[in-house]
Amino acid sequence: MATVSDLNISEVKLSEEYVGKWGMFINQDVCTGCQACVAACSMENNIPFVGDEDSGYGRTMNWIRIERFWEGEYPEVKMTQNQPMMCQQCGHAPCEPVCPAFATVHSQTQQLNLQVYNRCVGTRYCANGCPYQVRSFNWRDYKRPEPLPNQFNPDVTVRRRGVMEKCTFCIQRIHQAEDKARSEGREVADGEFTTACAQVCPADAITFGRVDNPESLVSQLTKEYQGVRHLEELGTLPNISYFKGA
Amino acid sequence: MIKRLFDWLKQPLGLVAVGIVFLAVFSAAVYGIALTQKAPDQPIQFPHNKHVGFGIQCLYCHPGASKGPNAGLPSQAKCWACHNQIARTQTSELLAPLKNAVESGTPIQWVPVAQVPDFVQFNHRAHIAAGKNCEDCHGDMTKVTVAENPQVFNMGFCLDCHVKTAGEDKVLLNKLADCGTCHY
Amino acid sequence: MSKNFSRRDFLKLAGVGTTATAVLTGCGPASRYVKREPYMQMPEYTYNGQSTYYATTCRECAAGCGLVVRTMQGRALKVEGNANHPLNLGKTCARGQATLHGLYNPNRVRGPIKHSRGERLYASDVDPFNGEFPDVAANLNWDDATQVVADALTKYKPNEIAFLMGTASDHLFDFVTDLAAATGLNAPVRFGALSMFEARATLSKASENLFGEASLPFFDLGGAEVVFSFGANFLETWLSPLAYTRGFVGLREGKTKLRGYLVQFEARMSQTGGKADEWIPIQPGTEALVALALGRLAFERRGGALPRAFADVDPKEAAEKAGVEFETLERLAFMFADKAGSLAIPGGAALGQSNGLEVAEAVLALNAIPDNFGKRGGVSLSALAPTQTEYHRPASPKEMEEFTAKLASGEIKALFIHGVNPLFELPKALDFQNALSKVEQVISFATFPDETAVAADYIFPDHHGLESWGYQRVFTGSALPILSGAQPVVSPFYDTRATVDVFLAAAQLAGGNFASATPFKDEVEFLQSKIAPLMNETGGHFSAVDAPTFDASFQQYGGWWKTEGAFGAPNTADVLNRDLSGAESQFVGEGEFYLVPFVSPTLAEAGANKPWLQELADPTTTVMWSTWVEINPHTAEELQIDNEDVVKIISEFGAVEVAVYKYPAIRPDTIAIPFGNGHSAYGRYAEGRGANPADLFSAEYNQAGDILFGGLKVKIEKTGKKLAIPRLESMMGVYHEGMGEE
Amino acid sequence: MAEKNKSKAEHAHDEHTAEHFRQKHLMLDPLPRGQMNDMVMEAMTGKPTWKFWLTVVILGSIVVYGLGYSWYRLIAEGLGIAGVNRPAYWGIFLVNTVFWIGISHAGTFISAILRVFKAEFRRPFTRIAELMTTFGLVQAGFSIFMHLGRAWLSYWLVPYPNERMLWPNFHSPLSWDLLAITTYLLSSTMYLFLPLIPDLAMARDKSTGWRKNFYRILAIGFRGTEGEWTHLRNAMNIFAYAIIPVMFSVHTIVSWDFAAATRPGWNSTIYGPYFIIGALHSGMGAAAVVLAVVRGTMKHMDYFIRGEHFDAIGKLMLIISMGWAYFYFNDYIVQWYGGDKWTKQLLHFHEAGPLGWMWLAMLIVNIAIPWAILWNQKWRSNPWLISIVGILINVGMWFERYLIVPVSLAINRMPFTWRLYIPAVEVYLSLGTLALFILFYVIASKLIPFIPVWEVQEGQLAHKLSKFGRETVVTVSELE
Repeated sequence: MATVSDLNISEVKLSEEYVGKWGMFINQDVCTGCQACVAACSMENNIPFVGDEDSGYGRTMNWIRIERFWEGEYPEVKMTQNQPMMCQQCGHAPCEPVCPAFATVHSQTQQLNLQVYNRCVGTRYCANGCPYQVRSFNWRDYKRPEPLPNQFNPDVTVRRRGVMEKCTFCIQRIHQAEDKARSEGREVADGEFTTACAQVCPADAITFGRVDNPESLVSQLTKEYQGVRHLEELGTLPNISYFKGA
Repeated sequence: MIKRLFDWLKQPLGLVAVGIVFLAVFSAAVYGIALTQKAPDQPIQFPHNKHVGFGIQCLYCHPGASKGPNAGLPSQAKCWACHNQIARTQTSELLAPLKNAVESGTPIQWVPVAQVPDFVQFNHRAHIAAGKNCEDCHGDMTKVTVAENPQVFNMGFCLDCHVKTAGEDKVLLNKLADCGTCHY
Repeated sequence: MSKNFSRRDFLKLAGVGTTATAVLTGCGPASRYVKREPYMQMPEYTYNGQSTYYATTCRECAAGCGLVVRTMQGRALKVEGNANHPLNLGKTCARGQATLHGLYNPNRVRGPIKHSRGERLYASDVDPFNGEFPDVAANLNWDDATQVVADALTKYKPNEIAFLMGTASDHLFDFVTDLAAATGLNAPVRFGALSMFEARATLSKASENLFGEASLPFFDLGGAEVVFSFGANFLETWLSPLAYTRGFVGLREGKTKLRGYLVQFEARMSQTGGKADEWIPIQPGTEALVALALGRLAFERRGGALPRAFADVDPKEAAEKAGVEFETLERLAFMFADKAGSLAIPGGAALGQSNGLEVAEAVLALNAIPDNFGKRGGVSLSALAPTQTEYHRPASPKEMEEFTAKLASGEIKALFIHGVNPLFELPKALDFQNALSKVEQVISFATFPDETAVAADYIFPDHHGLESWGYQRVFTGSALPILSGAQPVVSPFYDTRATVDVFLAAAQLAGGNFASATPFKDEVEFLQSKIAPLMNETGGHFSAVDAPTFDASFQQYGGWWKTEGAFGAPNTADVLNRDLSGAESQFVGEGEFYLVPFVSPTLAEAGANKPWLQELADPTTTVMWSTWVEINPHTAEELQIDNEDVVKIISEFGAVEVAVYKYPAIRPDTIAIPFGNGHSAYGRYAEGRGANPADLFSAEYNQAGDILFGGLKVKIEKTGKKLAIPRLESMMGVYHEGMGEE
Repeated sequence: MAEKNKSKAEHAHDEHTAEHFRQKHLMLDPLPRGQMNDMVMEAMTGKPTWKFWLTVVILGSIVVYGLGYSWYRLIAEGLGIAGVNRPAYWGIFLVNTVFWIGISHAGTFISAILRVFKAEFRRPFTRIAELMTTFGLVQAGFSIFMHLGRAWLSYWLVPYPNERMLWPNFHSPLSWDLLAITTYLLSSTMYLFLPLIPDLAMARDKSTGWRKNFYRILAIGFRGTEGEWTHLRNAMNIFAYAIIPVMFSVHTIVSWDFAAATRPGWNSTIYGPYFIIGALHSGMGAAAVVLAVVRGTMKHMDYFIRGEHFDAIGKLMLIISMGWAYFYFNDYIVQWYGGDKWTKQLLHFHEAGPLGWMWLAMLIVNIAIPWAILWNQKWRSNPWLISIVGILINVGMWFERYLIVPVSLAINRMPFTWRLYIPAVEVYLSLGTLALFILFYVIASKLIPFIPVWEVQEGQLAHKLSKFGRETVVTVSELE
């Protein structure tokens, strides 16, 4: 009989040998910062809007944000490349070991950092551990007046107050695609499905796919552009590569 | 003040009052618990046992189970396809709601009993494909009249079966007992 | 029972007990069980719990992108781009994504309403996030509503009836045009704030002057190597943002050649400017001059006789006037001359100056240097949509002024308004409010309770875009002629009715000419009659043997387009063989600051009522939920104003109060305000939020009839007030504010 | 005999010296047993004055509003009514948790470590310090539950067998926090109770009415036989030794909450001992304050608590302050020298950011003021002066935790998200815990003998003045 210890939910892989499963390549050179990914993500994943006061106070719930900085001063001022920032689905995630309730666990099957909403007690420790600052917390029960709830995605849990959440790489789409492929007796093909942000991106700046398959588009692009990973020096083994642009 | 209250409570009448209050709270609790365990009222006293007894397959009325996440409720048209050929349908009092619903074109408001919480993403198809039979979870419908749920679908129930299915296969276990298999 | 302990107390206690039990045992039966309704008749194509996808067209702006909407059990869940649609190839912008927040917006007009002008349609002064908003209930039925329309059609003479509609050239426009042609009604007028800020009139006039054909020029960024954009914010809202974004990606990622180079000439760095390799903040008003100087320098570099167009300009003087180093200008000109695939794009605030037409002509003329006209990577004319014989542009602000004057004079007795909110979108200087009050009967077909609906006598709400049938012409962005099809993806949520259906029914009631001009059973039949001719056209991406199949395929694919097409090649015989004026712009107003109004990339003209659009961070400033004024930090220091200080911006015509955002990438003599917020109605998320920069515009126009939105000089006055503007970015991390001295 | 040969003047001098010692040292100033017992009983059972009731009412209302109503709102509406945001996910609640755990360390330090090292001056105030441990830990527990987003599910952090294969994550410092705090609370309560038994028995014998019943139950039949004393002494000895590692572990684990996270400013290997010394710093300060207040407000306490005790505490405070400064600068300099980009930003932010005053104030009240005042024996023997220093040190230590938690959280590796934290409803909840802490003391002063009489008496038996040559010295005989 299997026991908890067989589950490997906190198994740690430290070395360079780590290969993820799902990953992304983000081309910052073509990202126009248009926010379509933010909107698409919110619509797909039932993310609430928080209103002017809370959003101004740093409580926006978006799972993906687009960062930009300034370099230099007028007239030599330059806007840095837009940088979409979401959960990097680290292979060795700092958020995972710190959760006392196992609400933030590593999926060995999908190689994703899961956030199990119904197990979360809201210590917010994971968010402090995350060096990418991509976790958002349900500070309140944000209201979505009728009939807005009609557009809730039934495949995604609607979170209530006191629960941490973050980008899931649209795990509902992964499951759907895998289920469909399995029912047809085949493997999921590269590009058969993608995440909401990658699907909507007008510049195709985001590419999603299998990073453990060297033939996949995302692997090819990562290789071609020599994608770099954010804060790699922390040993987080992130699964998103960026091309910072010229 | 408090002393007077205690004194009053110590006399026989007071004790009776305390007893009544205790009983009331206790029975209310029991009643509340019982309420949650009771099968809900259905618009039609639908006898599953009869339909299964006629040899109708589960998937005939709930075809979604083999195709996707939801088993689904049969459309009224499907009920009517058989029932309008049965003479009793026109006369039976028990079937009057069906007849009315079909004739007036109002949907019947069923109350599903086999439910999982919102934060569980359940997919019928995968379970059917894995060779599970309906009765493995929903019980023997030949013995059920008005729909009721034979077991509480809690995580222990699901996980028990998942772990058993995985057996010694560690890879399968990690897949079947992965939090992200059901919760996202 | 003793009298000390009454029966009522007992019941109370018991009640508390039950409640406590219900809470403790995880809620009572009421919350435990839900009701579920099965289909009456299960559609063949669906199973419970499986999604159905419908193709339709996005109505959030006039570009006409194709959508595929995921629906489940009658609810629309998610909008995606239609991957087959040649305009957007499966992509959408943020506004397209948020269209569901329009469909399920908590403040929609729920049925036909008659009300006194100005009467509110929902409770106001309520906290938009927690308050209760009782909407005004529909107080008419559709029979009465139809009668009202029929009465209006018969009561007034045909030339006393006018139609005002949105920018999009869609089936309703065709219907009304046909109706007007048959019955002598005034032809419908189309207008939208976006077309105003895009200066479409100027663009098409410039095209007419240079190429002899009034059309929207299309700029093929994807094939270019060097792109000079004079204020065109094509990555944000300009004309067809998705198509231009795709072009930008092509420019950046051209696989066979080097990464393309983008230079943006504008006073305020737009998001496009931010993505550009070089941002040249030239003096507002000198765009034409700079373009001509560049042209001359580039021509001289190439050698050969200097054409008439560039002959008169002195590049050194131009550089000085524009505030640019001559060396920079020369370097850029040489780059433009040396590269094969150079492209120059006019746009933005530069076109809304008194010399806007000259700017457009001068910049377009630059393209004669690489002679890219009609070629890949060059300037072409937008392909005409199917069923269209010539480009029909929306009304220019100048024409709107004439239209407004007609209303104000009482010449028009009945006005039908659909798909546009002139009280918000038209600059206040045109005084549409007053004009509207002179019209005897105003009927709005608004889906949302916008300002114009509030000021109307009747509101006969049309369906939301996702609930309605239709088609829309794609006017630019793709080489293929596209007629984008729309169909309802969900059944109407409220008691709304398609405006075409209302007119069809009213026309029957009105009888006479009206009835005979509209021989259609309903909107769908009208649509079918309109698209029927396409069936016989060759080159469509699908073919059908009979009309029903064709109609079904039209809906299924989300429209009809040709598999092959080409942009129109402009007639460029004498582009350079003419005098081009490099005159600087005359600015209206006495103030010391140039005003650059720009359309908010996330909100645009009609996004303010969609909460997730409000909460999207503006790409350049990351501000959410409000309006701000961008001021150069040095200027702000000189004026002793700081972030979030409310200042009063005063123009010749009006004034607005907005909070300050110290924006590092704007000329010190320029300020910028986004257009998008500042509604006085339009639902809980829009109302009372921010300010509208169009309130500052004067009713003065450039030669093409576009209002001088980029040609104003304004004053800044401190008010002493503070207003927090929510922003996503960190002031500490991005601007080092409050981090102490290094 | 030498005694006889003493001159009168010499004798008078000896008397004078003895008197001087008696005044100064409680241990050399014995009173009859019965009288001393009566003094303690009177201090406890005396009829409460209106001032007492007023204090109770004021504190009670703060508790009801702060801990009752505000906490209810926090649970009902969510953490949105608090000031936490991204990236300052942790706010004052965690500051308070660390603060109260810190306070609780003084009790154990005084009663266990000083007991083990046989520091005699501890005797009259071990009880008061022990109470601080228990009461402080209760506040810490409250604070940590307030901080949870879904406090009603906090039982999930407890390991209990279930059919779902669900366990708390033992990798997480927070899981260990919970275990450590629970262990510490239980053992410190036990350790509070054991030395209390003889005093409870004394109180039982000296009281009537409900008090008699109350103490009878609590005294669990202690009669003072030799066997009982032996067992009690053994038990106390075991606990005294056993609780010291528990004490060290608790704050070390609390420090891991921070040290284990990959954040600039948090990820420091020295946090364990640094937190412990910080805890002692604030704890000793708090002990001085409580002692001064008890001495000033309760009857007969000026007999039991004297300048010598403040003097001793003052010395400890001075040493601990030096230790704290050592650890602080050790941590600081290594972080600064490390030169990590983000850590440097953070250190700069601490100093020059909007809360730079807090950083400066922390250094002044934690280091400068104790060093300036506590070196002087006369000054540190003054109860009021030392309690002011104690309050200041506590404010400083609270600032220190505030700088570590929300202020350090404001700066991270994603500058796009940096944001300040502005406390909101947490202020009320914090005041609620503070009021509850004081209220516990106020109520306990009427229920529990604050002075361990038997320990004092035992000490007095063991002390005597002896003369070696011309020098009069205090000698302590080994009792146990």
